[in-house]
Amino acid sequence: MTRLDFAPGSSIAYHTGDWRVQQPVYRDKWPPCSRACPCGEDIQAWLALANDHEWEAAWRKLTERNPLPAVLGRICFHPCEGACNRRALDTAVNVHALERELGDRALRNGWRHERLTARFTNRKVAVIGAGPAGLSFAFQMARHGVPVTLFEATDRPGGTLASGIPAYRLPRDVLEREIDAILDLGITLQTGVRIGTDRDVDCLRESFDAIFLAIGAQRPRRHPDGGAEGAGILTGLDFLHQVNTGSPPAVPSRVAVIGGGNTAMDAARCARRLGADVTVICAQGPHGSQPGHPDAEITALPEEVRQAEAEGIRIRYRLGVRRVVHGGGQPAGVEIARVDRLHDLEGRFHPRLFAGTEEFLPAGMVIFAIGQEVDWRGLDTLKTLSPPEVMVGGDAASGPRFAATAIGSGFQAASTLLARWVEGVTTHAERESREIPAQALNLAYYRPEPRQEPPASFASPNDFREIVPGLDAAAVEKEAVRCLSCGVCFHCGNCWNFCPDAAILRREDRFTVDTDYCKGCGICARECPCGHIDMESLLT
Amino acid sequence: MDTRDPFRENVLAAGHRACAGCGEAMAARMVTDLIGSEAIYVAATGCLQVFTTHNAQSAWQVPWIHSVFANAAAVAAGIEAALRARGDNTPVVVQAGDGGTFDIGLQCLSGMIERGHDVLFVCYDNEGYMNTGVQRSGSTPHAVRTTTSPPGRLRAGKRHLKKDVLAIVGAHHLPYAATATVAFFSDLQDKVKKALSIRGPRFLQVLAPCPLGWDHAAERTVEVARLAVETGLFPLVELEYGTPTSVMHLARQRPVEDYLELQGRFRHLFASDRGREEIRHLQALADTHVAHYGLLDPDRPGATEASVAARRHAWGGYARPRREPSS
Amino acid sequence: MATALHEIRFHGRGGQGSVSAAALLSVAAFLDGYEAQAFPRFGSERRGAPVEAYVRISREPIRRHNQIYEPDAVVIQDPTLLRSENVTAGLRDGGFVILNGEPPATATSSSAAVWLGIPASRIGRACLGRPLPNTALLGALAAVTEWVSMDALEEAVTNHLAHKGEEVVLGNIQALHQGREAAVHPGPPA
Amino acid sequence: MRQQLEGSHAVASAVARCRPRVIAAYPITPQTHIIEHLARMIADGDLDSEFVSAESEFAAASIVLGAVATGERAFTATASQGLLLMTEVLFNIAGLRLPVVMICANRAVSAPISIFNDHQDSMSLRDAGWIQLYVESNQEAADTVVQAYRIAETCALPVMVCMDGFFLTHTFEPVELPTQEEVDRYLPPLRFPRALNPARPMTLGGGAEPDNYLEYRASQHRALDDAAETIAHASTEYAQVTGRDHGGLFEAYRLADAHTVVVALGSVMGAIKDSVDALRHQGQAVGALRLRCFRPFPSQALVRALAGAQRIVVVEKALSAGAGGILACELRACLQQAGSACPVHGFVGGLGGRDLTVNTLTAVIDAAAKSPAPACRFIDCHETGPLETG
Repeated sequence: MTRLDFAPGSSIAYHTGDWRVQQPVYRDKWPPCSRACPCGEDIQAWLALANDHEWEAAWRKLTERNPLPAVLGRICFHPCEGACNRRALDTAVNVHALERELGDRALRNGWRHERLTARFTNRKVAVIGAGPAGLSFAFQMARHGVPVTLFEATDRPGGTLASGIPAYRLPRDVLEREIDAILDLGITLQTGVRIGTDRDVDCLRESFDAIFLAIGAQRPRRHPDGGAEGAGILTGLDFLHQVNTGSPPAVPSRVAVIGGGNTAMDAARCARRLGADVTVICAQGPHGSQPGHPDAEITALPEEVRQAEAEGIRIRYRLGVRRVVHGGGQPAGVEIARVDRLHDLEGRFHPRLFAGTEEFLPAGMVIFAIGQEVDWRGLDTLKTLSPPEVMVGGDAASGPRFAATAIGSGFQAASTLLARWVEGVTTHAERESREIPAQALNLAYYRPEPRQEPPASFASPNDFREIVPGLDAAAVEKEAVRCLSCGVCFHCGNCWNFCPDAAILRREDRFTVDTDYCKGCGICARECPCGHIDMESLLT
Repeated sequence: MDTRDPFRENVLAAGHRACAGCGEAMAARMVTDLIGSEAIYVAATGCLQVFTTHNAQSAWQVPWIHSVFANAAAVAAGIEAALRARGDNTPVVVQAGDGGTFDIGLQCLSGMIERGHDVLFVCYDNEGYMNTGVQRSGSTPHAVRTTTSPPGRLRAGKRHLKKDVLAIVGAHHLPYAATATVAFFSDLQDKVKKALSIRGPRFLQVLAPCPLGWDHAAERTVEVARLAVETGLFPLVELEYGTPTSVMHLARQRPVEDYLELQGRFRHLFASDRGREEIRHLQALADTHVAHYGLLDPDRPGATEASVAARRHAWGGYARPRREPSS
Repeated sequence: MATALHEIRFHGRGGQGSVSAAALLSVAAFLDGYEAQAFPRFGSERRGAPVEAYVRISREPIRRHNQIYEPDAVVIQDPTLLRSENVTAGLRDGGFVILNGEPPATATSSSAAVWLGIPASRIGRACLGRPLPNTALLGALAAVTEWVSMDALEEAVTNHLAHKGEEVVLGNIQALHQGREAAVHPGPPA
Repeated sequence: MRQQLEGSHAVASAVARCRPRVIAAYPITPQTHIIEHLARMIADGDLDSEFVSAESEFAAASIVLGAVATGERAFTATASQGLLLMTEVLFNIAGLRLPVVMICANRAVSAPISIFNDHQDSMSLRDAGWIQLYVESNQEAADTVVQAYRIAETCALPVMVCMDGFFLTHTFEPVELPTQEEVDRYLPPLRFPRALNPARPMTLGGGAEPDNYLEYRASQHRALDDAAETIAHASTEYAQVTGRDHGGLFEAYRLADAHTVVVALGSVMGAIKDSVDALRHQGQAVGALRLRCFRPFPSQALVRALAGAQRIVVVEKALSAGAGGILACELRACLQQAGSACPVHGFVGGLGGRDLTVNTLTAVIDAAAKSPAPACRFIDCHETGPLETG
């Protein structure tokens, strides 16, 4: 030590990490889209793969939770978008359009699901009902090597997806091909078998280690007016079933549809396509009319309502039906009146009408779409059994909900069973407990970009061709980029760029904190766009 | 040697003793890793020199020399002359603080530029003498509280204005002079790359917030620098031969309060009528910059977008492997 | 005590070439085989201000670097200096005064020195285009004292002024000779 | 080949033959002629070097600092205020152990401002950590500057060659310049292993702490002490190449049997030698010692050389105001340390260009033999100065 020259980089011997009272931790979060998704899709993850043009991997990631993306991408009510943090910057990511795109890509390219194991378990399961819940459950079990037999009462799988959703929203072949892909995992499907009537429940219990009951809510609710029966008076489900199975009823020139849900909208739009002049009577108010009281607004999706109106359907709000007015064995119309209140004193949906506000709405056909119930006939014994022997899922468990809810419920039931049967499967991922609200993001690092929408929907009231096109390739790429990747590192490198202390190191596939040198300034966490980095105090 | 990171040279290695959240350390790491290790670095006395060479330990992994406070530009001129004498094109880079640039080092800087030395002079501007405990410098903005411009019964912080050193440098009609800041990394990256592509004297003024002297939370260093730009108080511009050729356009101008309220050095301004008057003065100064450089005019020739958009898989800005030194 | 053989003091004004003349004289003496030393009376070089320069010529190495207080000759480049400067201060008895212009009558009659006046400015103007008296005065000094040879002066001028171009060298050599002529044959120059 | 050359021209030519690659300077009288000659050589293509016209002496020193730190030989020159303006950098160059060579054309220091010669400028920098060599003649100046590079580059220490302004810089004298071949034989190309080089990164000029600063300074002191031997050796080897020897650490003149010894620095020694000869002629046992190397201060060699003296007369051109002559002080200290009781007469003179004539010097030396030793007396000082009369 005789001269003022120091060896290069010799400061490395001094560990400034000792200065630290807090330290950054890289930690994945569970974004609000996934939190809102009834299927529990890891939306951020599959969008990230799509962003990287890893289309097939994105599809595989998506289908870990939802084996019907082409279907759900079309019909889901996408609560993910309502929760999307991007709304704090501009508008939500168009998740459903991208989900549909991945599903369609899989169909176009013939991608097949893969089993996670080559071995089969000794245990077998039976699934009653091949609707979305049953398919979802069967898919998860089959992927893990559990032999599955799927019993379906009708002559084809799909449940409400097949019988309740019109083709202009969900083309038949899309549904059939996605179901075929699920069945290809080796699932045995027995159609036309109604358990409880066609086959004995006890025999089923002997043959299978567990039974998943996913029979849906297939029994339409009836209007309290006993006269609402007879020729020219249908339930929405029946009407849609006839339309969707290729034998639509003849419709008169005027049709009244009673109800404000998606089934009502579907029925109205089908009737319109069959040539009728359609009026919808909805007990609730229109979208946006009752801020803070979503129960008091029409439950059909806003775009469904918009499209229906665009197709020439009249929607009349806050009105209820007193009775059907008959004439010559056919309905002549309905007597309607203004709604006083929607719910009874127990909080059940039971509109009360103002006396003296009655009017007559002429209609040659009246379609009631005012809700569905579970049909437990012949299955009562199973109802009394408990998991794991018997589990109930889908609308059968929750009452009528959404396809996505059903798929999520199938997944949850499968997870519960698999956690018992298959090593390494857990029902709970820690990441899913970590929220990432918009305030945890640094929005300065995102540029406002317009949401990509498909070209204007063409509302054709005359046929059943699909009316909403998918996004084109360029729009898909632009839209995928809009994902903020809430809570999940996307390797922008801000932490690495900004660290004043060379305490963030880049590795081949990630960044790491070198605690020997980190002084705990917190810049990495603050400048992380997506809130992936947490600062943890070391003071106890 | 600091060889921990295979993707970054870490010209300025770990183990240096800057304060947590130091904007100058951040700026220097950015600039030097963009320039790389194939260069000779000259330091003026100042925080950067002190915290990087301490107790016989150096954080520099490049040939680096510090002489005295005022002479960095002249030492660099001598190095460049020696390199030129033997036909060696190794880049020469000066790193100085605002004291070593605006004040005590201005004469040597002027001489270096006037003689046309092929040197890149980088000023890390933290707007004060922070190394000696936060005294005002020629770079300290108007109305700032420092230990030598304390607010009191008669005064509201620094009485004078921030020296426009870019204009002074630009008056030498040098090939390239620019302002940048740690907050706008890609802009800084572009400017360093551009500076490296030009021969002759070049000048880069990099705004580098000082959590100690500016009295802001350590984690807000980047945010404060970003706001300095977005309020118009620190325009990001490029001069070529003294003429502005590009400015970073602002989508909208933030009010100066957004910037001031994050920093203790301006806190006294919010506590009195006199202070609020000075806030209006600072707003007027910002507005003058905006008008002078046309910061709100997207159609101004040479307008560049003020974006810090984070790109997926960008992996930061330095994917340059470190070169092993010989023996 | 080693003393110099000859000590010469030049008086002039800034810009008249006194320092150059002293340097040329020292170079010429050196070329003639002497040890020689020349230096100005140190000061800033302001045009028009009185200046002095000194030359020592010796057969022994010259060690001292003092100014010259008792010269054997003085060379006066500008007659106006006679009004303000004591240009003959310390001049040894029998010493030489080489003057640009006409010596004052009082000086020549009362002095123990040998006075010689030549129209050096006029020679300078004729030979160099400018009224520079210095080389003409050197020619006169060489002629009167015979301390240095004309050949050596010519060579000194040639080497010392080479960087100013051939024209300047030739003009100064011409001036040297005309100065010498003026000393040997007083009267108007040819 | 001897030539009649101005001193500035002679040293500039010698510097050029050392092949410096970078020359940086700022004009100041009486140094200016040196760099003017170098600039002209470069302009004429006679010297391949980068000439940097610095904006101040402070910058000039910094520029040569940078050049040498890059591993290239460099040169600068200055005087007086310029040297003082360099002060900070000169300490720094020494601390960095850079082999820089400069010429100080010695000149008085303001105020009052004076362009004329004394040694106050370089003597004020005696603590800067530079080797200081004072020369008597232009011949010695030209020879010493070549030795300076050899010494600097051997010891990794900077060398300041001090030559009297005007008395040497502006004086035409016969000088035999070392030939290029001789210089090349004597002075190998610069090899500076700590040079700034991306292939071997090194940090120069970092900070020190209380637990190691002292060691840096102590090692610097030892290096200067040890340099004395290199300086002597450099002089001997130079003599072997060129046949000219100006003494290593000092030059003795008629010293062997001298009772009275005059000690001085620089060009005034010429007149002192004439005075010594005059006094010897009168039968007095007088000699002289010209200290060539003032830093490092060669205490042991001086004690040995002055062992036979009965009195010492120091004539110096610098002053530590409030303490007296600097050289006299240091000489007294080193003699006392060696147990010598020899009285040291301290004379300060020649400040601001005042001519120290042979007669004056002879009188001073003569008087010293007959009176007790003054600590500090001014030579030829009028009783009332301008301030007293005002």
